[in-house]
Amino acid sequence: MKIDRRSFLGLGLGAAAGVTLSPMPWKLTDDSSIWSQNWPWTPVPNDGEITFEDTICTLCPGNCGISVKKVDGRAIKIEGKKGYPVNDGGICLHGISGLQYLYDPSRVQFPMVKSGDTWKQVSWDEAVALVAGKVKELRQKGMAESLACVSATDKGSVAGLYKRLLTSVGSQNFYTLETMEKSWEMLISRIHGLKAFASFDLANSDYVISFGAGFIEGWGSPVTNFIANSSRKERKAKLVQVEYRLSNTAASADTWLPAKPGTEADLALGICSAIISGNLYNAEFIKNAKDFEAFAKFVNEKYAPELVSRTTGIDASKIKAVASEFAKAKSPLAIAGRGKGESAGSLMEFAAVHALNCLTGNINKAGGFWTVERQDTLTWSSLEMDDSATKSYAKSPIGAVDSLVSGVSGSADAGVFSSVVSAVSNQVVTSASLTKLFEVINASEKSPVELLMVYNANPCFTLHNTKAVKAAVNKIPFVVSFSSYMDDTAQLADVILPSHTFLEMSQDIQSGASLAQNITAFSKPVAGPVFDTKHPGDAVIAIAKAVEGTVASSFPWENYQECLESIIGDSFATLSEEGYIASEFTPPAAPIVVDFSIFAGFKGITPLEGEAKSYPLTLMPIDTIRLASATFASSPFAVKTVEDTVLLENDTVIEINPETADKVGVSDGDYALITTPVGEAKVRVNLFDGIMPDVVAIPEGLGHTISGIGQVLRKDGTALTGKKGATSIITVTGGTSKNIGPLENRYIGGKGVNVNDLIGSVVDPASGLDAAWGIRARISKA
Amino acid sequence: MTQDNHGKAYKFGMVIDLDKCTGCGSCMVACMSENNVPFKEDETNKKDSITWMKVFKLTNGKPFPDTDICYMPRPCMHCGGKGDHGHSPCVSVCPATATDYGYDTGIVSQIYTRCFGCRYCMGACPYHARYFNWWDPKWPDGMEEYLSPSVSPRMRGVVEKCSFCYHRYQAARDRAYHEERRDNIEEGEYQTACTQACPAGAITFGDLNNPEHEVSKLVKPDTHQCGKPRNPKAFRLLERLQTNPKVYYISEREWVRKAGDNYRDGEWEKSK
Amino acid sequence: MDSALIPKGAKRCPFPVFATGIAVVGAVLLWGVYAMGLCWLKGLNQTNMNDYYGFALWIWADLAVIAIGGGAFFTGLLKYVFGIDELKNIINLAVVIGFICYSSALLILAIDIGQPLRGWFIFWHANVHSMLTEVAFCLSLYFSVLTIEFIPLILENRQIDKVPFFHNLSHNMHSVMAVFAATGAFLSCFHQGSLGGVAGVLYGRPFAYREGLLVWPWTFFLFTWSAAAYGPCFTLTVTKLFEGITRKKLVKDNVVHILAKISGWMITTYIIAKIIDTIYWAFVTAPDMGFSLIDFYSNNSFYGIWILFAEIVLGGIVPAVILTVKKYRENNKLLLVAILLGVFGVCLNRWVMVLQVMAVPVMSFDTWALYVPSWQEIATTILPVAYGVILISLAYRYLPVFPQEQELYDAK
Amino acid sequence: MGFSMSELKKKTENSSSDTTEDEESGEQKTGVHCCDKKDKGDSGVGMGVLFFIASFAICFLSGWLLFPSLLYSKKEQPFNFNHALHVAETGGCESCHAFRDDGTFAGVPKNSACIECHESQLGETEDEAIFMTEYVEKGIEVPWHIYSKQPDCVFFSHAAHVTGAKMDCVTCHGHIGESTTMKPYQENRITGYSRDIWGENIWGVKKNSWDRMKMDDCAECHQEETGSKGACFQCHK
Repeated sequence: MKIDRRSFLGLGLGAAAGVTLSPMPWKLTDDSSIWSQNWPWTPVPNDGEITFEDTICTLCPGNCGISVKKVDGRAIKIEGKKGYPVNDGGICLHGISGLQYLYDPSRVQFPMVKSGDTWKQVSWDEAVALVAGKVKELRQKGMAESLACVSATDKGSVAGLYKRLLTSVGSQNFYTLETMEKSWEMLISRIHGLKAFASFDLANSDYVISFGAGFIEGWGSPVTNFIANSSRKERKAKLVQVEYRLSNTAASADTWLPAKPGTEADLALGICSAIISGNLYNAEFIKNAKDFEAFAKFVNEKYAPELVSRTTGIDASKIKAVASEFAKAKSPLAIAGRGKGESAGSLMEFAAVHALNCLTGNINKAGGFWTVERQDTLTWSSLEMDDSATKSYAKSPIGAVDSLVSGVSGSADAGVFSSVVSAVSNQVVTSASLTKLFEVINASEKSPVELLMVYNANPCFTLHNTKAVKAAVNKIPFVVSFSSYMDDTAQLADVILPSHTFLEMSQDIQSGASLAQNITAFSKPVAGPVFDTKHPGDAVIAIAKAVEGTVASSFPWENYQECLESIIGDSFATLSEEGYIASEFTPPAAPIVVDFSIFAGFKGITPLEGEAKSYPLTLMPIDTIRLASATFASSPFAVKTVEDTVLLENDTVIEINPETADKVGVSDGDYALITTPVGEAKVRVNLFDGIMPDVVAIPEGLGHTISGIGQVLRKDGTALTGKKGATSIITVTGGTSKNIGPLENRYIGGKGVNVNDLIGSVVDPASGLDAAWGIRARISKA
Repeated sequence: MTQDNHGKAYKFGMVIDLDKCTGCGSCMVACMSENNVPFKEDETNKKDSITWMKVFKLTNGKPFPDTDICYMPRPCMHCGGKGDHGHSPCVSVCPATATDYGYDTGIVSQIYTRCFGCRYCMGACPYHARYFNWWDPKWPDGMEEYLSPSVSPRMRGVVEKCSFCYHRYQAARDRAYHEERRDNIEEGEYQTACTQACPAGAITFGDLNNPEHEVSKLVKPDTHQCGKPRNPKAFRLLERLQTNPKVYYISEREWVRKAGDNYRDGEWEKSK
Repeated sequence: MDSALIPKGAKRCPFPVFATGIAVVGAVLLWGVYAMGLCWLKGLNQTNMNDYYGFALWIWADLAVIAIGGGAFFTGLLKYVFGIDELKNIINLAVVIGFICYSSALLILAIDIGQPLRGWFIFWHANVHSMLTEVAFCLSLYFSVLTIEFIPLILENRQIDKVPFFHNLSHNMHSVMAVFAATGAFLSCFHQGSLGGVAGVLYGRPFAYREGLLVWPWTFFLFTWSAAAYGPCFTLTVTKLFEGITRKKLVKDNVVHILAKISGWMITTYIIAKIIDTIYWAFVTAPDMGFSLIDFYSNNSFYGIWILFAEIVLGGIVPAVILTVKKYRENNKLLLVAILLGVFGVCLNRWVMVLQVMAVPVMSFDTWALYVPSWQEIATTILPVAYGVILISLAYRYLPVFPQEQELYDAK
Repeated sequence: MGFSMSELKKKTENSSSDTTEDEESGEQKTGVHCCDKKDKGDSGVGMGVLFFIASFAICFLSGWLLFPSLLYSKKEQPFNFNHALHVAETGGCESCHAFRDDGTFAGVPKNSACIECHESQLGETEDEAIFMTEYVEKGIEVPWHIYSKQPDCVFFSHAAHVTGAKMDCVTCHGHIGESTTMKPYQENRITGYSRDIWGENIWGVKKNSWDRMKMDDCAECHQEETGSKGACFQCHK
């Protein structure tokens, strides 16, 4: 059909005129713009009734009270709980991000068993039966002691259940992570002869000397410390920060004493010396102290401010001034525990710092140092052990270490200290060290641990020398992870029994360090469960029941809830109603004993690994509150707040002084190769005037391995590709899209370098714990 | 729509104590979480990372060990503009009236669905408080469950910025209306998410027109000089540009106060 | 092949050669269209712009093409309003260039916005205080005027002209063209000016901010003036380019010299105004905001003080001198240098007023922001160039763009 | 480019004048004519006019009549709800469409509110039976299509209007309370809006205050009542 051209013109013009005079073009123009305002791929959150539910955040040991805002029962926001003694409405960025942990599609969504490089979904019954079967087998072989468990802490009923399982099976191999809390506990036991943990009444102290403790980088109970720190101005309290680098805490402090890294203990003893020689100490308090004379002589001879000034780089006059201010303060407080206090550190460093507290006598008083006796509020029914269990239980832990004594015996300086061993330190204390455990596994031909359970811990990320740790974990025939996430350790597991997140479960909580009161709290589920996960307590109870025999009868409860009610006892009603019970500390009735004999063998603190000749620099891990560096990896929100001087694209950025940069031949923004005796990494360089020359700072909390796992197969054989069956497409910088597997968290995974790849463990002879606080290193342009 | 704001209207403002701020980032995340701010896999290019509340890190530029740093949280300044008449740098340039000045609140408000993405307002804002949605906002599968219905998620191609959590003001007003108090809102009833979250208590929020409110007490704004602080320790960012922000900073440290604006050689000493 | 369409008596290259040339440029055009499609479909993440650099390469291109397209309104003004009749021999070219430049500018604006489907909000929800609103209105209106000015030229095509209706239409349009030229000049003044105002009103950006008159900052007037001054330079550049490519003389020297002379005096007056403006800004406006001149030109070599020198001396004083002095102006080589420098100068000015504005830090702790455009930005910036080349080639081939062509050819 | 203007001109000059024939055959004939009768007289303008009128009519009418019906999809409500009956029983809108304690408006009531009365079936209507068996018993909320549903970017405070400004529900929602049946819900296929927002009339013309719920309608009333349209955030989120 051929249209005549003039007709065609008529047709076109007619159509144009007809369309123009109809509402079509105008409505379409308007509608297409409205369409762009209502794009179907931009989510529209449902509205509804707003409610708030309170619970406790357990992402870190701070345990803040939180209020979860919900819309028609859907959790949408986390806020700090007003009036809660820990945080009074304040909240850290990780707590706020809690819902990102909850709804994270990269969570382990159901129990899984690894076969080759494929994870297969199994039912909870199958998973429990599998684990219980292995335990039974070990019991039958009389090898119950080869069952081990790692948990971040041994506080609370959930950790208690794991420990109980081990005990009832017949294993002492229950390990917790080595943090400053352990060091303080050991120190209190050694100096004061008490079985107690340390607490610090920062909020009421008017003069704090902190030896590298990052109060505002996440040390102790972070939000409590933020509040205490910011009220300093009104309280006219002073903070002196001893740190080689202008950390946020140092910047916030009234005085910054940039002592060379590793000389903090010297500085502490130097201040002791100045206090003693100036007769500024609390003579009344010290009067009965053991070996005080010896200690005084020792510090005056070896740690006079003038001498210390040379090692630390701090002026003697400054040392004396601080000493005098500290001693004259109403409630002075000296604190040790570097950064977030996530590593044990050198016990002698803690001792040197604590000597300051002992000299002022501000112990167990408001604004001072507190020794808080462990109050076991949980009353467990006695457990049953059959012969096999009893026999196995008699064997000492695989990672057993001797501590405390080694520091004293065989010391050349023993002469000045009393030769009579005091009542408090007359025994070799044996404890179990996780670091040691992995060392033993690596050293043995066949792993002495047959089955490892990992609950609420990520040793393959948080322990020093992760390469060795991973090798050890790989050597263990059967690893069970209870993680909610495909973290660095879960990736190496054989079975994952995914736990609820803290928002999905109830548990009892003992708030710990840096609080001046005892708080027992009760968290309750405020959401979910989003996936087919279980309460970790329920998982253990189920395993125990499946193991049968005395193990099963040691777990008489139907489920965790019943267990919790029974072991908390009378206060359960109050707890579940009020949410928490707080009680002020009460000083112990008996006067506190002080024993200075620990310094008899003092030869400085645990040295760094590596020799100065080939590694001229000191590599120090640095903490920032914006990056989680313990069990939990940072959330997308948290990573978003991280500055580009810490993480740039996928590279860790190290911090050095411009002077160091000149020496090494790198400039700002350059790629550099950092080498330590343990490993090497390619990083980028950031120049910062606030760091001491010859020190290299590297941020903690990066370098989570992105899972190298292959497919995840559902029971029906289909591959798991996200919650709704659709592979989530994430657009990344540069505009390219790529498919993200269900268990890969690319918001933190694969970004940067894990500090612990570069730092090896160094056993502290005084505590037996891993006391590495840095390592020697060199850098070159890459 | 020109009303002057010295009448009964509110003039919401914020005071941030820089000596208390620890740079912890709670305000940033509280803001993201409250306002459905999206995130990408790589957020390290800070020039295209949406952070309504951004914490700048300032240094005094001195060598070790005299170095000092200061963290400066920067929400939208909600500028009153020259003469405090509501002609904020961004509002006056928006060609589609997608952003405007609320004379009853002093808040620079915005319709995301009106914005067509010309980005002129971003060029106009000296504080970099405005952010463009270069990408479609995408949440990992299932994570969109936490999105709040109070703030509409923005689409690709539009500019967004801090709203002083205006929806919280709306919620407070809803309650006030419901309780027949009309729009009589108590100081505590309307607080922004960052103010509420800040663990250091460094942020104070309230009505600058109300002398009873903490913000007024802290900075003592001079109404005759477009709200210039009378507290000598307080300052506003880029005061000399006459943008007249409603966000004030307080610091005891002289170098910090000096960093709040530009001074030619010797000018600062003279201005003191 | 297409000889029937070619203006009578005009010599044009063989059609296959022409088609090949167009195909090559067409390929570049398609590349640009592809990039444009990407920007529309996937959004502006295809560019390397960021929150510091909200305006970038193609906005510069937008401002630059409008500036160099300024020859259209100014030549029209001179011819139709001031009655400089010689210019009728170059006005067609000026109009075609203007049409190309303005349509390109509209296209760039349509790519540049994050929500193209809502682009019409600028008219519907117009904010009269915004310079960009003024830009949009004037730009689209002036584009309509340019289309009207372009139509008679199209109608002069040999074949179309044969249709009595079109012939008469063309004739009638010519006779009322003065009205359109005047309207166009008026609109364009505001349009050029409002583009200048875009940067000048930014009182949060001390580098860009200028005090001014009534509601307009000085840049408003400087932009209009500079477009009028430098636009003819580009018209002449294109003429020279055509003459070079076709190896033919297309416009008589006296026409070129008149336009060059006018341009020269315009540049002279403009650059004086610009120098005064710069001095006032450097010594009064900026210092009031706490800035010394050197603060705007430090830190990196790209935005060094050289850029100010290049803009004022190389792109201003030098062409001004050459074009105003008869001896220099009539020296072909010097003339070429002058008009090229003129085009460079005005483009550099637009660059500075768009890109450097974004780069200079304002907060004392902020940093210089530099950016590298993505290929999509480069492609979409080249797109209008390719489109312009094609359109102007078609126009040259089929329309009597140069009325003196025949006469000059015969004289040869 | 081979096909030049001259050819075009010739064709137009020579095209057929069969204006009396119907369109289709006219076209065909034209095709034939133009090939073999190149030198016939000019009468193509008439044909052009015819085509113009025809295509104008088609486009104009389809724009007015067909387009609106294509633009909106019709959705039936899950079951019929008799507003008049419920208003008579309960006494007013507020008894079901209530405010929450925090001043937010609950909108369409949830099942939990309905079963305060409908503990068991009260009447004998089929609709109630559907409600009871399909929704209450199964514990599913009724997926009502909401005629007045505004897009996500809109913040509307019922408290400010109803409690604060003492406005009547009818002002915006019309006499829905007197209706006994639910009209079908019409959704704009492009925007996803309810047709009631734009208005029943395709031009969006309104006669009553409740005919349309576009932003301009809000702004108009605000301008009248408060002297200002209000800042963006007053109604947008």
